[in-house]
Amino acid sequence: MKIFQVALGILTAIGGFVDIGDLVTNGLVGARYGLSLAWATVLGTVGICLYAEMSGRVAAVTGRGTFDLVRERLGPRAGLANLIASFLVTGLTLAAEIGGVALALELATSVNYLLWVPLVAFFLWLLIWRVKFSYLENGAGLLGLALLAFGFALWKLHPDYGSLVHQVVAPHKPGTERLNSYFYYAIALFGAAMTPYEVFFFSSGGVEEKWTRKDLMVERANVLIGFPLGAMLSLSIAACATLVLKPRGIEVSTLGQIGLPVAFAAGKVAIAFLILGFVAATFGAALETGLSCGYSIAQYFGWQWGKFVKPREASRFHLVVLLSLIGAAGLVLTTIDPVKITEYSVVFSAVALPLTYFPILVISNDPDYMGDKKNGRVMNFGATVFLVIIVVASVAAIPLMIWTRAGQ
Amino acid sequence: MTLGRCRRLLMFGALLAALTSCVGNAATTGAYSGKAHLSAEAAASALQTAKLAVDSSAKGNLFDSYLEIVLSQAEDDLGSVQQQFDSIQPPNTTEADRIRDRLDTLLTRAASILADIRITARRDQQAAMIKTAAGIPALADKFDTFAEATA
Amino acid sequence: MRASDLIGREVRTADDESVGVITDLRCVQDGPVRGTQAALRVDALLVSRHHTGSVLGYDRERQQGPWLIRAVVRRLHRHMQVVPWSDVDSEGPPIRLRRTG
Amino acid sequence: MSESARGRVLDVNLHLLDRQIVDRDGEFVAKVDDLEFERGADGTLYIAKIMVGSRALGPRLRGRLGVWMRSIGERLSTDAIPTIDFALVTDIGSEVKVSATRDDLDAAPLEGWVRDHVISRIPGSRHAGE
Repeated sequence: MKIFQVALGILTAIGGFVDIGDLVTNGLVGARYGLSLAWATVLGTVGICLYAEMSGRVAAVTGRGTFDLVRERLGPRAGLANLIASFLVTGLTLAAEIGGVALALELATSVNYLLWVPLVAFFLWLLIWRVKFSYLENGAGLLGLALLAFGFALWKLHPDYGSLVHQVVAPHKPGTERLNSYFYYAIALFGAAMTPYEVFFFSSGGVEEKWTRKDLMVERANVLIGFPLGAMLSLSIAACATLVLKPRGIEVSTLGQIGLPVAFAAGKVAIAFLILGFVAATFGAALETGLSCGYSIAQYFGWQWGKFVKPREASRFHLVVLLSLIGAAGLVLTTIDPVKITEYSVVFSAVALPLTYFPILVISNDPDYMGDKKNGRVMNFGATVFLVIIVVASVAAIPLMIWTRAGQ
Repeated sequence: MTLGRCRRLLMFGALLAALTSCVGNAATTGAYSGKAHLSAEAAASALQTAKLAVDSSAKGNLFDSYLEIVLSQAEDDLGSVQQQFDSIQPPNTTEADRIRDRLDTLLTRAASILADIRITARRDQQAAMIKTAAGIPALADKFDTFAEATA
Repeated sequence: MRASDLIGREVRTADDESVGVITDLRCVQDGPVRGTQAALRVDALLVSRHHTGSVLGYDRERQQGPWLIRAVVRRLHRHMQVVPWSDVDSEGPPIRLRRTG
Repeated sequence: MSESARGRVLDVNLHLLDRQIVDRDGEFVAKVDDLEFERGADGTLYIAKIMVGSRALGPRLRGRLGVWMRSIGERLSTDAIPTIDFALVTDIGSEVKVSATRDDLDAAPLEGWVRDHVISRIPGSRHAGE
């Protein structure tokens, strides 16, 4: 039973790792830079492992969600500024995910994506309203495994693996590209791998599922095995784009283009899986971001939150979730291209990251809270190195955005 | 964060949007040629996308709905490239006029090919679609040559 | 009197020299019993030059990593003092102490 | 937090303010938005009440955002600021536990309003997820 639980958690973490941000950024960067930026995805994955391990441990030991603790450690004023920034980024990501589901459904049905948006938003709300937390999480994660179609396509392309690995381990900026754009996309990939909502969701999910100290092993296995395997999936998206799109000079601007290598190499069945994977991954992430909008506000103000109680027991939480879904769907319905929303949301994720990373790092060291489960020396060394990286990426992101005109 | 700071943040956001958008005037022939270069690359990308989709479909590897969406998005991409390029005011030099004429011709041909492919695809005339798409590599090469000349 | 009235309030000595601002109130649970427990009595004021980072807890006497953050916050709060409540002459604002600088 | 010879020692800002208040049944009530002191005969201050809600939080935010939050709170309710008697506190740890239930405390009138006027009107609000 324990093995089953661990396996399920790992599979969920793999399928749940990829969202619209990873799909778009990896496809776009792979088509333009090959695998020469894969190091940024690897770096972001190590970062999200550290970050999720800390916040999962904090959730299991204290039973408190991320924003509950952010306010305690930063005070109400900085905590509120933090809440506003994180909420806006999460809301933007929610809009991108809803748009992603709609775009994937458009590819499957050729019905315009804008017609899908209200339906998707309603269905999201219905699931959040009615379905048990663990079913939501596991269902979306498992279906998201259909994205393994990218791995299958990569295998069918019979690439020269040596040369791909060489591109990853000895990164080399393509000669025609400018260095500032190269680093701009490095930050985008980093932000796509290390999205703040993943951690709000992960830690709040730990509280929802009533983790205790005993669950720490399971939590660690989920993170330390599941996330790196999920990152392999991200890299296979970039590799497919590198092999098929880059030689043809295709600049990625749509979700359809990102799936073309799979069609080209692996055929109709793989494409069917791929579209299922697109829908599941973005829908799952939309559930997570929608809930995270509610979690963050409710936790800051101390309201009852969570799906472990009846909706009427957590009325303000459910109202925030409902309004966030309406707002995000509204943003997509303005016909702003969801792929563009995604490109900005991953960069703003990188900007907002230190705001929640820092308090979690402090709390996971707090002897009053954590007792013997506080960070060890090795953990703290790694976490401090990442604190510096995250701050540098955050500070550099917006100047680079202006300088490169968002990567042009 | 005070309200004043919120307002400043909004203004900053608007400024950011303005700074990262791309249309504008090209004051020199060099700048104009640079924009033409980017437009040519984007147009070649749209053509190659259509070609890749048609090739996949010809192998029986792609659903019709997926094909149609990719084709119409490629056509939209090309349309916006064309529209953006046309909206740039070229500097008053013969070199700039030459660049403009050349790229306009290429863009018009690309638009017509993509429209033909879309039409044949929607009519399920697969043979005609494949035949039209066979013209893409030659045209894409012309865009590439143009892009290299304006780099 | 609310906690928020005191926290952030300036503290000055009897001869009007600034000591800093109150960053925290130290309480001891030895008051009269309320409900099931003894009441918390304000025993001392933690006074520092500024407020930044105090609530992170690194300025208190305890081992808390990581080293980098601890070093920065300790440096910010290197002038922190614990002023016993019995030293307070008037509550102001600003709070006036009985002692001189 | 530590023990001294005289009793447990804790710092208000570090250990008490902004912590989650949890009721007898484990439901979340509110945050410790502020504390009210009571003055003993000799001028000593004792913690008497926990203050909750946006009108208690507003003044702690300072600046215009604080004023804004406070005035929203004042629009929504003209009653006294909700408080919880500190005598009800049974434990102070990563959360502040109180011996009453959320409904008895009536510390969050807005929660009740949203429940009665919005959430309860949507079918299925009385069922936990299935």
